[in-house]
Amino acid sequence: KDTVHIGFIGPLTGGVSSIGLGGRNSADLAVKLRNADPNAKYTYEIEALDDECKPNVGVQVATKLAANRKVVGAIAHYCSAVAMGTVDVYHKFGLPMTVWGAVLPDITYGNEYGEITRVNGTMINQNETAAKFMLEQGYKTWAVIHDTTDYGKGHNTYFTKYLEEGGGKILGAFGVTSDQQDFTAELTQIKQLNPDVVYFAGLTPLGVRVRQQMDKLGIKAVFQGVSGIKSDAYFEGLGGELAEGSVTFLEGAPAEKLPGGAFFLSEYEKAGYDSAPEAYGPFAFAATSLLMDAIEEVGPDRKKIVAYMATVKDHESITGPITFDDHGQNTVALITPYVAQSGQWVVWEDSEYASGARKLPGKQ
Amino acid sequence: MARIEIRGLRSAYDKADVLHDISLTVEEGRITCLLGSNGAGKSTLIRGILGLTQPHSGQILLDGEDITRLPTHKIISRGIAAIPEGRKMFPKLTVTENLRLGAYQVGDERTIRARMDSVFEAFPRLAERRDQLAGTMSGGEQAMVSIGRGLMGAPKILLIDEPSLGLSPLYVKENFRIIEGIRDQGITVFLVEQNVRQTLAIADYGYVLSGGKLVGEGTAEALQNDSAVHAAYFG
Amino acid sequence: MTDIAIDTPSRPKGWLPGVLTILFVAVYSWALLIAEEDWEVMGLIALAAAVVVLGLFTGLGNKVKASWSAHEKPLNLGALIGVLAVIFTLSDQHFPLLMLTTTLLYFLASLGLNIQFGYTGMVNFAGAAFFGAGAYTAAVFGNVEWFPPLLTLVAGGLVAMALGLLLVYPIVRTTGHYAAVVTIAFGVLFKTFLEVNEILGGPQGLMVNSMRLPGWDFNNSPTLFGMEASFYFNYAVFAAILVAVIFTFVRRMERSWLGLHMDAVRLDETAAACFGISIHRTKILAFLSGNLILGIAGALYGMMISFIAPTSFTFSDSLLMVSIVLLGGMGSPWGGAIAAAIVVLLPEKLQILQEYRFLLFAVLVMLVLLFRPDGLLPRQIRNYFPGARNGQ
Amino acid sequence: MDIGLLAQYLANGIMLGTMYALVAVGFTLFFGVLDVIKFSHGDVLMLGTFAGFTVWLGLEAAGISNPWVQLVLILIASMAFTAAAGAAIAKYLVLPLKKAPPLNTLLITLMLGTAIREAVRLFYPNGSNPKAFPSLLPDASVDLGGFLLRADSVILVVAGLGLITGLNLMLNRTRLGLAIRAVAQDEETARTMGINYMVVVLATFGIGSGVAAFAGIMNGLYYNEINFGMGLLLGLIGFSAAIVGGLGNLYGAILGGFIFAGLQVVGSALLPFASAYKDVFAFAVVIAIMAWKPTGLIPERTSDRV
Amino acid sequence: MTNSLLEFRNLTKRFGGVTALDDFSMHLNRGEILGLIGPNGSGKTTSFNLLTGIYPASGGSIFFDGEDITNKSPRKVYEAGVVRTFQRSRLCLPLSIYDNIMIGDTSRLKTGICANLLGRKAFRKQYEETFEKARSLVATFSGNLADRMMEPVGALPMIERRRIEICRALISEPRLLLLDEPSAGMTHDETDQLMTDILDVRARGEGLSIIIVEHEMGVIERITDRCVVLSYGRKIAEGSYAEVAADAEVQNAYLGVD
Ligand SMILES: Nc1ncnc2c1ncn2[C@@H]1O[C@H](COP(=O)(O)OP(=O)(O)OP(=O)(O)O)[C@@H](O)[C@H]1O
Ligand SMILES: Nc1ncnc2c1ncn2[C@@H]1O[C@H](COP(=O)(O)OP(=O)(O)OP(=O)(O)O)[C@@H](O)[C@H]1O
Ligand SMILES: [Mg+2]
Ligand SMILES: [Mg+2]
Repeated sequence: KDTVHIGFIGPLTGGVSSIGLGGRNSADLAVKLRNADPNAKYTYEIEALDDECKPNVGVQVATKLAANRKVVGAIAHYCSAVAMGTVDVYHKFGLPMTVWGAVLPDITYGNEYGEITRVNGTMINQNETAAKFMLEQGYKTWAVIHDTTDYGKGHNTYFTKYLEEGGGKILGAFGVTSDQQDFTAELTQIKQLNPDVVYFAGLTPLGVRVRQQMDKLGIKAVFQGVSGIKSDAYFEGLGGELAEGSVTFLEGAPAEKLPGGAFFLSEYEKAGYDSAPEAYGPFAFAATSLLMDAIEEVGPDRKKIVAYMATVKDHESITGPITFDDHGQNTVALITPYVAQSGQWVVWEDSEYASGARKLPGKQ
Repeated sequence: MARIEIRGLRSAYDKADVLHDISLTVEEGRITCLLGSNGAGKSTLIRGILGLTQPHSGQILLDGEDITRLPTHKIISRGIAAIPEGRKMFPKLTVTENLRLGAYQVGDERTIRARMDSVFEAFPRLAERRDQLAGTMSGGEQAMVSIGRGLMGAPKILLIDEPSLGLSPLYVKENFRIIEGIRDQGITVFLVEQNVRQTLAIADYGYVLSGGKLVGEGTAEALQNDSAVHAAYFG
Repeated sequence: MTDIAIDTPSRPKGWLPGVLTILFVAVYSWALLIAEEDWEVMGLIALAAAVVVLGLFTGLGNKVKASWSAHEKPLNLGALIGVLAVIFTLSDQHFPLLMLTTTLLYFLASLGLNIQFGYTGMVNFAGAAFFGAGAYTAAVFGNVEWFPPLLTLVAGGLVAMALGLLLVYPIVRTTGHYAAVVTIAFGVLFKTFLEVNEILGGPQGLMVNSMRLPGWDFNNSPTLFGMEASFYFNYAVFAAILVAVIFTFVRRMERSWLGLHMDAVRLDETAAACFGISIHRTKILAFLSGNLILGIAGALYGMMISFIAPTSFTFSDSLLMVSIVLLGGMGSPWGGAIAAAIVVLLPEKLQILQEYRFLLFAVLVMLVLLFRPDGLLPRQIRNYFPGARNGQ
Repeated sequence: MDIGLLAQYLANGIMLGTMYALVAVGFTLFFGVLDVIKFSHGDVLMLGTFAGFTVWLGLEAAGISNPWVQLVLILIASMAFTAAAGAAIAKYLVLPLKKAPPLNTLLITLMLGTAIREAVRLFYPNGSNPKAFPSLLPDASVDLGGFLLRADSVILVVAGLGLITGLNLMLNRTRLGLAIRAVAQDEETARTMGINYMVVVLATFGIGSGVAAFAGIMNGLYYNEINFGMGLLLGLIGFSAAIVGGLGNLYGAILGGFIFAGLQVVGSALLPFASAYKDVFAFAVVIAIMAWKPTGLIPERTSDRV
Repeated sequence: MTNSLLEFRNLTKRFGGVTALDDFSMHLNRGEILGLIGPNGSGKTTSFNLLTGIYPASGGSIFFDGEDITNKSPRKVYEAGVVRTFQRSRLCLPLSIYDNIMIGDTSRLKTGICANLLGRKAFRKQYEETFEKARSLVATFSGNLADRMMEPVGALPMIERRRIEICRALISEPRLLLLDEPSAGMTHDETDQLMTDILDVRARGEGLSIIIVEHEMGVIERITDRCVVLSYGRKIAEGSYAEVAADAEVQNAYLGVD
């Protein structure tokens, strides 16, 4: 068997490294499983690189991968600003790249590059569903805390848009830096505004702090997060009690509910990685598998893979079927609401909240 | 009786040899002086005794015990005190605090007070300025602080390196009187001075250092009459 | 004619050690840049360590130093040729060229910082901010049709300088740690401002147009001897020449009365003032010219990397730049070159260690500092015209 | 704005200010004794907090669950651990570089900070994720008209300020304090006075680092959340606070800490819909203060003379 | 044009509660060597500091060559032709001897940016000129240092540093030289030699005036034309050395009666 090289890029060091490591492990797992498969035509080797969640470093490592002729495809980026910076590089070098975590719409929609595809949804899809869902629950007023990175700001923009279209009201929005410790000043004001829901757009570490300090100030509103807090770390940081009743949304079907997903989780467990797959691990796994499927199909040739990607339709994956639109965006925009129940994220429909056994704050 | 005995001391900074094979003794209850031109290595010798510069070879004995490689604070605790060259102050501490540090190894507050009073008696200037930061004192005032601080430790042996540098003639005289007084209390003094005439007037015994080598020694009178010393220092 | 040259050996010191050093460094960097396999990288790092130890203990290092100071001009030129030679041999290798150019530009930035705190003693913890200011300027002006890109580079420098002007008042008044806080505050402020503010792309950043010289877009790949070279080749050559030019100027500044004034201000402001040196003029000159260089370096970097965002110019990036200066040895431009290579290339070459690479990098730098507390190449005493007879 | 809200802001500010001040104190001490910037301070703080957290896990596992016992043990363990770490840093990293340019100390401690941070992230079980720090203080609170005064905040503030005051007394009234200040100014002369130089330096670094651990635990108790990156920003702010307050004495650290906290609170209170600008605002004010008072608000008495 | 080059009029300086100079008036004639003596802490250094603009005066004024230079910046004072040495040596230790001396000559060095960065030919010319000048000045004071112009000052013994400091002050051919205890730490011979050298340099140029602060009475006696005695910031005597030395108050406060 020939050996085929593929690349993985994500934040392996720094503040969001847990997600990056989860993604890398998942991609690695996909490769391992494939190599163990006797039917596979090639042996795969993965080269994982660290973009530190910084665009300039991202461009560097993307160039490294793309310039390496041995590498035929890549699964890359969790941080949107980095992906925005690197798409040109992939295009220039003709390297097919599938995004596994970054959610900014412009990454696929801001260009016409055939090389760029994305398996996870964008923040547009996520927030559209989120706004609709929460309005359906009967909430009227929101206060927003978002971090000032592209992630938080982007989420805020789309959420506000859809919420206001749906008739919800935003009482106040607060931008915070992604390394901020203390939110009491913001939360004191929010307490004054007395919203039904606090919408938080940012990642787990920050979300844990905000949720924690809400409690300290006696704010009883529902805590609604974005995909960034859908992690086990959320519970580790908060303990089950405080986390209880937080809501969040994640693109894709719940892994544990799909046959492939359950398989993934158990295999991940078996492989003994020392960090969890986190929310986007399944996407990294799916993207890697997709890339390998493409290679199996058309051979290790960049151009052919790019062409193949344009035709992907209802491709089976552990996150549900993948169909790329003409921008390479996965259109099966399945968004799943989750609620924190007894120390874990539970799909809304399956939760006691949906059944009425438990109640979100502010509901009779 | 010899309090300090130095045997075959060699010292160097980086690569440059400064002291070559120095042997001398400082006798109990006397003023022993060390004369020598600039850069002869006098201060280096003092620093060697204090353990601030590690010698290459040789031995320093204090009351017959080897102290060559002891850390400085241990040497001080054996009853040595020093008035270092160049009025080394703690510039951001007040005069009182500087004096207190002279008695750092003394715990008793009353003793410290009493000693401080006697220092203030010797240098009324310092009493006037007890809360001034030492760093803002005039050059000569700083010299007074330095001397006073040396006295605070009530040592058995006092090493003094050019104490009258920058002092007015009046205080230079006063200073020598004080040193004599120290000796008369039974304290052993090892004195480095530039002011040869006045030094030899109060010293009991002296050594002459030149280019890192001992070139002469003798009683103060003998040195005073020594033509070589005379030629070199009296001009 | 006087009899100065008593203890100067009449026989000129040989140029050979210098030339050999250039050759070695060139070959070494070529090898390091293209090394990919783990064992290659590790071997090369070990080799470097061995050479350094050898150089220190056998006096080889001193020979090189002596040779260099005796023939500085030709050897400096030789070094430039060496760099260009490496660039040519790598002409179709995108990634090595990118890394090489990045190193060159960080080196350039360290030259700016060197003027500020190596010579004048004004710490600047906002290096990345001024570097970023240059890059953002390039992004803005690069999109203006009629604006000549070469001028964009200059504009980057000028804008960084102008931003420095904002700080001049507090900077000139404060010293030491106090001045450090002014720049730290500015660095944090700069990044946060870019992030919360949408005018310059907000947190998502901005595209930067490529560098263009009349008739030549740097994004095109040049053809060399019938082979298509990487488009980074353009940037590498341009950066090498830019570095050479600015290096010359920084050297000249050091070896002029201006440099002397800077040293005097750093070492003793009071004495300097008593001898008619204007403390303010000297400090302002140093701060602004340092920022000018930082800005120029940043502008070219932005154009090369073609996409910038606030997260690339954070406080920790500033610290990285400060590290280059300190690791190299304060006020020592060549030290900065070596340190830039270490700081830029080492983390990259350690990619094989993945998440452990920063840990290892930090430990390596600590070890280097413990063994070379003054930096890798401590600054030499000023010699206005090296090799000139008066100088010795 | 009603009184309750105002009081809430005030309480927040005081809490935050105390925390910053505790970090700043460490910086002031290190400047004081060796005139160095120890950039790893924030990360040492984080290390201390994680040590405390680990002890807590151990106590839980051992079945010791009285919160006061836990608290005391955690504090003792983490402060001792951090003090030892601080002394080790002084001995092996700071002192060897004493003769080098002072900024090189900054670089080596900076790198140490990175190393500590990365090591915790990589080697502490699940270290890259935030941890839930237990709340061990009584969670009673009084509602004073829309303003929640919490017992734990009061305890923390009092303890923190008490610690700083105690340190200041130590520094200005005791022999050790005198020795610390003497060592700072002239190592050699200090030794000539019979001061055990090494012991004093190590003690100072130990104390400063121990205080950092205290601040870290306080941070943990208050926010009930700790993470490997927590020291980074705290260190930066602590450093700035120490300088803005002035290195004259430890009260400068308190002043600086409170100014910083005040700026942040005021920033987000006055700029409600642009609260993202509060850091821009805070740091701009810092620059302005430095322009106005170039040696900090409580300057050292200068001893320079010509 | 009067004969007085420098004049202090009722100069006063207070540091908090300390009055370092108290209504101090004196003058210095052109070409004169004036000894400024007095007990420790009597305000001698302080008067230098006020004159050179390091501290602002609390009261009174200073006239130099008929011009009021009270509270002018150190730079202005230097440009007027006043230079000094410091009681505690203040050289830039890592810099070479030549560099240190050149710091004293800033008024004549071309410090324009273009001149320094672009006009290297002209710069070299100036460099070579000044090098020769500095070298010969150093040679006057210390023959063996003249061949070590490019060595760092930090490696030199104290006494050599003092000499370099005086060279730094003299290189700009000033009109008034302020010496603050130049002989401290030197032996008799060395002090004597230093004074001879200073007088030598003075004799070469025209009319250098000197104020010298010194506790070594031999020096004062030998070289000064006139002395002013300070005590507690006030002038207590003035006149030739023989006159002031005979003054009872001076003996009491300063010289000490045997
Ligand atoms: N820290 C040092 N590093 C290198 N050389 C030194 C150092 N200190 C002193 N020296 C050199 O050692 C020699 C002896 O110096 P030392 O200070 O002992 O002389 P000294 O006799 O005390 O002179 P002085 O009368 O000037 O005080 C001198 O040549 C001096 O330059
Ligand atoms: N910056 C300052 N702050 C406070 N007091 C000062 C300051 N500078 C000088 N003084 C005080 O003013 C007085 C005069 O000091 P000055 O240095 O002028 O004395 P001096 O005549 O030069 O004495 P010496 O011969 O000892 O050098 C001294 O008592 C000194 O303590
Ligand atoms: Mg000496
Ligand atoms: Mg004086």
